[in-house]
Amino acid sequence: MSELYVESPLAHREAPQGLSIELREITDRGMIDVRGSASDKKFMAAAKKVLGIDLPKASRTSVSWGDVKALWLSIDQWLILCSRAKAVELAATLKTELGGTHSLIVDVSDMRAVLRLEGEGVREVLLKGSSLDLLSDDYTPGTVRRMRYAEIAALLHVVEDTVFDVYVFRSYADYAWDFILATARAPAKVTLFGAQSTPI
Amino acid sequence: MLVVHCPVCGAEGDETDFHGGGQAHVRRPATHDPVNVSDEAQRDYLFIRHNPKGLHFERWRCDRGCGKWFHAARDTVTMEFKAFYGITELPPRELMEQATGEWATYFKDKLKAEAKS
Amino acid sequence: MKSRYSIFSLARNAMNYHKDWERAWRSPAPKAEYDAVIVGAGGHGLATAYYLAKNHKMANIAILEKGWLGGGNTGRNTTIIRSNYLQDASIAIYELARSLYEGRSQELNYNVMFSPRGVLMLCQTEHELRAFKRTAHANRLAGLDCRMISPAEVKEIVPIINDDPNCRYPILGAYYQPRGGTARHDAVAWGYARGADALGVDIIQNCEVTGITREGGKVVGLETSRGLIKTKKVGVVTAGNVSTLMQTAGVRMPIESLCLQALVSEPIKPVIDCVVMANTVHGYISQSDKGELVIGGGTDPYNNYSQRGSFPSLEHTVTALVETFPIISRLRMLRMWGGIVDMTGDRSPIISKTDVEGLYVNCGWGTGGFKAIPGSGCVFADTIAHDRPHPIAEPFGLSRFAEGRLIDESVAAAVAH
Amino acid sequence: MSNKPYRLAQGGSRIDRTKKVHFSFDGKQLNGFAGDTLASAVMANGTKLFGRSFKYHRPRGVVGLGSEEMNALIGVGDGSRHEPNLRATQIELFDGLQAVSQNRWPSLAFDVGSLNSKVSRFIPGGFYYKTFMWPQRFWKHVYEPLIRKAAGLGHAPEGRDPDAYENIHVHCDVLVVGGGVAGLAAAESAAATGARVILADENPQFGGLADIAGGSLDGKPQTAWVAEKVSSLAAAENVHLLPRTTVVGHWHHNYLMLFERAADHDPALLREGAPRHRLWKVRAKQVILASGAIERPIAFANNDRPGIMLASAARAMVERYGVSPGVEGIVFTNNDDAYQTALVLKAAGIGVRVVDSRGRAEGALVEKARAAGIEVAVSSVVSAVEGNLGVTAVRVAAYRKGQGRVITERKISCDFIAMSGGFNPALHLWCHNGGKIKFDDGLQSFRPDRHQDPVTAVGAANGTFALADIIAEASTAGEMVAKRKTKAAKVKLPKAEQDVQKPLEALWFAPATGKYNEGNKHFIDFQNDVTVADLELAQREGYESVEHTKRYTTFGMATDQGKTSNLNGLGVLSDATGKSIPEIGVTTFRPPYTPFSFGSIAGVLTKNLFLPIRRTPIYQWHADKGATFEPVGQWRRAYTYTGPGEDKHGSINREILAVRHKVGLLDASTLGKIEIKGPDAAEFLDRVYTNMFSTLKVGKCRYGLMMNELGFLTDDGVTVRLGEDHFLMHTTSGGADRIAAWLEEWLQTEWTHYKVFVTPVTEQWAQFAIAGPRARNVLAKLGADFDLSHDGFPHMSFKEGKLGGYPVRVYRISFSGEQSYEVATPASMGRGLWNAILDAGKELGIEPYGTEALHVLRAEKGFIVIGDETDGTTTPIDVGLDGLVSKKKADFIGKRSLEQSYLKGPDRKQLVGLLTEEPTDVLPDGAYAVKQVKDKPPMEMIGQVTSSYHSPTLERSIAMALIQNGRARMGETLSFPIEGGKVIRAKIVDPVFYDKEGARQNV
Repeated sequence: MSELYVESPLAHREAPQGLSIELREITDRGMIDVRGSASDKKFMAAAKKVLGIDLPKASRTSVSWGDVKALWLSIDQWLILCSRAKAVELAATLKTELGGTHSLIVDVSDMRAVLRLEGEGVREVLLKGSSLDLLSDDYTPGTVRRMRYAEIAALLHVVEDTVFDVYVFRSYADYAWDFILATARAPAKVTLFGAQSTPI
Repeated sequence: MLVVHCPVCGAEGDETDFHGGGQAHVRRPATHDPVNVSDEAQRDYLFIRHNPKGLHFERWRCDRGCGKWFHAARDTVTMEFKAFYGITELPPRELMEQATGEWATYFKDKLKAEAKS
Repeated sequence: MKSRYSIFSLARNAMNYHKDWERAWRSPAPKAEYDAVIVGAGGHGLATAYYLAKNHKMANIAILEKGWLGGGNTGRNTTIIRSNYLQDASIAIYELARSLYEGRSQELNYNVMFSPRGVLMLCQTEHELRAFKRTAHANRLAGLDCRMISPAEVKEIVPIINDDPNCRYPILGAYYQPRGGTARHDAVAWGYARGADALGVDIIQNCEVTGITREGGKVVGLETSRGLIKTKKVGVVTAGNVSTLMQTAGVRMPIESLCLQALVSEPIKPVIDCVVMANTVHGYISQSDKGELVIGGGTDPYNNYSQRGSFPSLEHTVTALVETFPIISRLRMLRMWGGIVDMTGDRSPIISKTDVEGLYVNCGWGTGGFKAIPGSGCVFADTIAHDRPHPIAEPFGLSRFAEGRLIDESVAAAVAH
Repeated sequence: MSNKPYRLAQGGSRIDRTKKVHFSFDGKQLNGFAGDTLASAVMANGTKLFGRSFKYHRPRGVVGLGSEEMNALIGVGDGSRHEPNLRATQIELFDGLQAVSQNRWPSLAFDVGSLNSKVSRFIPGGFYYKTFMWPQRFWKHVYEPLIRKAAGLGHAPEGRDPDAYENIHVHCDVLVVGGGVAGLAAAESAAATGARVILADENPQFGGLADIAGGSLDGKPQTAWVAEKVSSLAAAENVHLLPRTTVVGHWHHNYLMLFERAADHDPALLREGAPRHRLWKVRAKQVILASGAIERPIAFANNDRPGIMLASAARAMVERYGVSPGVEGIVFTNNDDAYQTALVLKAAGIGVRVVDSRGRAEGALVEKARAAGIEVAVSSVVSAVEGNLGVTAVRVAAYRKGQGRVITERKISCDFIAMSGGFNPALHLWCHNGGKIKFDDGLQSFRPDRHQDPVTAVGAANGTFALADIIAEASTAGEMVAKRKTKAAKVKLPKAEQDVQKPLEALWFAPATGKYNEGNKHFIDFQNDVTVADLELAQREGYESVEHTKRYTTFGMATDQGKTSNLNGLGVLSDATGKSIPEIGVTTFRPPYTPFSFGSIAGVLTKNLFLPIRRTPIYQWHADKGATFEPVGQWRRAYTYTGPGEDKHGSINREILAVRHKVGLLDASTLGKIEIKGPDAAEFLDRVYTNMFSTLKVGKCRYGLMMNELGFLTDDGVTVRLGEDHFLMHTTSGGADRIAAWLEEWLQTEWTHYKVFVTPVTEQWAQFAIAGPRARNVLAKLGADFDLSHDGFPHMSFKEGKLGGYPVRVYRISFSGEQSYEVATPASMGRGLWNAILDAGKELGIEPYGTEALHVLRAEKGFIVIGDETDGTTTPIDVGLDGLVSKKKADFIGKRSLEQSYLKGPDRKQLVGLLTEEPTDVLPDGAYAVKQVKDKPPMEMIGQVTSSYHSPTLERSIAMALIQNGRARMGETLSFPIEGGKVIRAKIVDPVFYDKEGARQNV
């Protein structure tokens, strides 16, 4: 059997030019959707046993342990991030270890496209599609937030102060990419609340 | 554009991040006694709605947050939200007392029951 | 009898600098008792009173209005008139209304500016095309003058439309009712008011009805901000405020009051000479005689009595229309406003008797009541006068909700594979 | 009027006389200076005529100094970049600007439409309601086209807008609206608390009227203080300044729309690709309204002639642009403020006299004017204006408020008038979301009262006009709202000095002498040509409510939204009726404050970004293959693959026959997929489906139907039991998101005790149907690590494993009636597996097929499609699926509604098959059958075609239909009158046309 052919959602897009920030697709990201109740001690303990970390209970936070991250999605839902290579095995282990609890584990590594936005002004670029208060103290590194972005649903992960990952469902990848191309154009750059040149 | 607050996950945001689900506390008769549901009871469940000018109780979903349903009390004239509370809960007592018209009738028994317990 | 309006009376009055025009309607004090009272002096209420007086010779009737006549949705809507509905019951009432609009100016001696400039309902998905083809078949067999037209014909009628076949929602055709159109909304209210007044109807403005008084199962009068008024027949025609008023008579309504918004652009020279409705993207547009583009869309998704809507729903409509009519991008929004619309569970109106003897209700017109005004007034007046549903009103009775006999016009919105 | 230039030798704080700017007005090449507005530059060239009015086409010039301008409406640019109806006072001059006047033909100076002015006596307010009624059809065909052609202002651009627009969302602690002295003071004190502050002003410069208001701050001109504040606010990290940005609307919960004209003033920015307009969607914790005040005109006969301006505007012309409004002027006022204009004119060497309606004029400014030698006539009004395209003289009459009109008058030659009737606080934003207002007798105007939202008005917007008071009020408010306190700390304020003004005396209307209302035009609403006589006529005719008056006469409904006309109209109505202005009432202020572009609302959401298109993992392959696409919800699905030398009909038939006789491949990735797991999962499915799922065996598939609570079909699909407590549900493509949300809703709000998790996984999988008699051979060729035999993997069962090395889930289900496997693989491997299947199937004759072939194949089998055979009012019983509506289950969604009398009543429409008498006749979709064919409509309809195709398999047409009592009518022939008078006759048959026993899928 020949090698399996694997294609990321935005494999056909060229590297963008003329933007005020950097934009690229992250392709090597495994994702596992975990459902279970945060108040179910047996479930939480079993999850910790596999992942090495407690699933975060606080809304919109994330934790990491080695190359594994756990993103809070809801009071009974998390998204586990790891490398693609590891995802299948990790999902299988989770299913086994959590088998005795009320839970649902699904490998969703192919369900979303991951767009990495990086640079000064990245928050302003995102504000052209999101009504969240991204300039507030709520959006420190590690913060996770589902949001409406342009005309679609997205998941926002603050990786560093000027580095954001935007997760969108795979079928919307081109739309999200095109939307960022349009709003991150250098001549449309906006800098909010910083020192400005004095208007006449 | 209203600002809505989710009592489940604490998210706050524009109404477009949420999904309005209509009147709260509508009872589905078939869940309780599937055999004896009159045509009128079914009509009331499906179509008759409290439609007050003023304090109203309704359902919302945290659509772009935790995905959970919750209840809200809102003034339909000023648009001010008076409270957000759980999907299986009754509104805060003072709001049940402030309710008027059909809502006052609806909450009368609940307040009595609460007073007893 | 009022003096007639005409080019001659206009010229005659011009000689005296228009100092001798008489009032369009009186401003009477309420009497203690009427044979029938209509609550709500919007288009539907005024038409009801007019037809009670004209067709049923009821002289001792009043119409009570809490504010100024025509001040509700009649004076806030986008004035589209059409009758190309799918269901038989809807076709009957809207076509009656449309045909009555045709002679309104002449009968009322008041120019309501009914302009049968044509209504196009765009087909922008295959599914919509199929749904309108079905409607076209039904309408043709019902005797309506309607037809499907091709994208090329659409472009000919509406040159400013985006005819790019590769755009997000390309124009696949349109369902066309050439004899649909628009009218001047205020003039419809004023024309009926002047007509009803001439027939002896007391139009009492600034008179709010605060309660419906019952004795046993019968209506006996109304509590108003100007005192008690006795009557045995009450027709409630109060649109968005119907639930609260009916509740005072112990009648619960299948109604929710939502905000519907509309807007106009700055006036420009004519660019569009018909009404275009784009249902897939939720927007419709026409151009007023003044030159303003008149634009409407969908309702906000929650109960609202504030007559002020939310920006996102208008934003969605404007965005859709910029894509459909690209030249409007550089035009400007002049004014936006909202109205309280009463929505029923099947989005069709209610014209009905109630369980209370002598109490009648006409409401639930939702987002599309203006087009029905003459027909609605006509059949509601008949229902009140004879205390039994007019055949055209019958399907719109309140009992349909318990029977499951819904009149659902949104069937085109069903999902497809 | 002479055409001599009116640029003064000196002065003009805004202009740079070293930078000449070339522009054109109505094709004429003119020069101005950098810093000019179009209004100042054109006037500097000696032209006062800017446009024609709406109804009477009267000549009009500049009246105001900013966004309140109602007369000088101009079109700018050409072709697709043309923009109509801009205010000349707001257009910043740039090199190459092309401006045109509007609403005139053939030229501005000679306008045929001005004939309307000659017959104006016959066309008073509301005249059209009284005529144009006969004959009936003339309205549409004669009168209306004429009216439409004459109405409207500028013309629309041509073609698609080449410029870019965008939106941005921002949250702030304090939004300050208006950057005059009040706004700057408020912003400064708010910012000092550390709050995030946005300060927006509609003008290019901050400072409002500080430059022409006189007075000093800390001994320096106001402008020095302004410059200092602007630069310190610009430097602050927590303040964002937005010049050229109008706050256009205020909505619930302090949501505001700010319209920024980002590049209109500079074509170079546009060329670089900057957005032309940007719409700011601001959520502010607090709003400070420092939007200033708007000067009122006065109604007098012919008060609309070019050359008649607001006093503040005339003053600004001189001080800002060094442009004289004329040679000899009259200042007509009822207040002290306009004396500043007289002083400025005098100082610039322009002739000026003051006409003051008050009996006594004795403020400090008045005294200064007298001392400067300016003639002041008190107890006087301008009663008439002479001149047509400009002013040549005025008549001044004696006047005493409350007394009769005095007829003595004198004539004074002049060429311009600066008028002032006092100032109205700009309340529009205050009122947009329900702020209450009260009438202030001192101002003779409304001012803010209370507001349900956190909005605070300061300065002139609050009716505060003295400089010291403005600064104190604004500064205090800024700190208080930022800290959300009720009391501010002591802030250090600059020392303000200013001439003290004496009160004004209301003057709405200076009637012409004689029979004032016989032919004289005292304009209230200039743009809409509404006069005092029109307002009086409306009252006389019973249009008494102010809203009726407004709508009947159209006063206040022009593009300036009544900024200069609204209160004057109320004043006139008050005089006419003897009611006070508050008793007359106010009309509602509606957003926007000033008109803003539709383009800015759409932002970048045009063309490919208007609404998303969803693409399957195979999308690009379909496109490369030349597929026609069909939109299904937001998805694009391949409809058919039309090859060279083929038409669509041909390719669809080819695809169908390939499935029937060989094997076909369909991209079914769009199908909804939802994982459902938990101890109560089976019971939950029993609630949401009409049929039973708790009895389904692990590893088996079952087709299910879903109703809504009304008893109508809403979705269908195959669900497989993956484990004892674990299911995978398939939904329709369009229903995936809706059904997932629907399941969550029931779990969270009704059956809250169920322990069930629901996770939508649609996009994780690429999914394909391999269908046809050779389907199994394709799988075998690919190589499967599971049993492919019919017994080992029978119809309606499920396997998980590897196919051609790819991890797969395989469902043996069929929507075509053929042997069929639906294969799902992770989406990123979809393209790989798709190619592998095509390779493996090549020698078996595999062909990709699209959605249309799929639909014909299923119709041949009599399978329903939700949305085709159902329309939202169709029950499972209607479509003949009674067998799938459980009799055993006590309760499931929609069950009770099926019992409502109409749903189980007689004469429901039932699903049947139809065979046309003529096999080549294909019934049109949606065609109706009638009870009896008649010569002409109406005809009674008994049901409609739901699906209709040419079946290449059966080599004839087939159709499905919903027909009243259809199942009892088997064998009956129905008539379908279609367009053009043709009647198609078709026999009612069983809807399963092909392989009734279902043998083909079961091998």
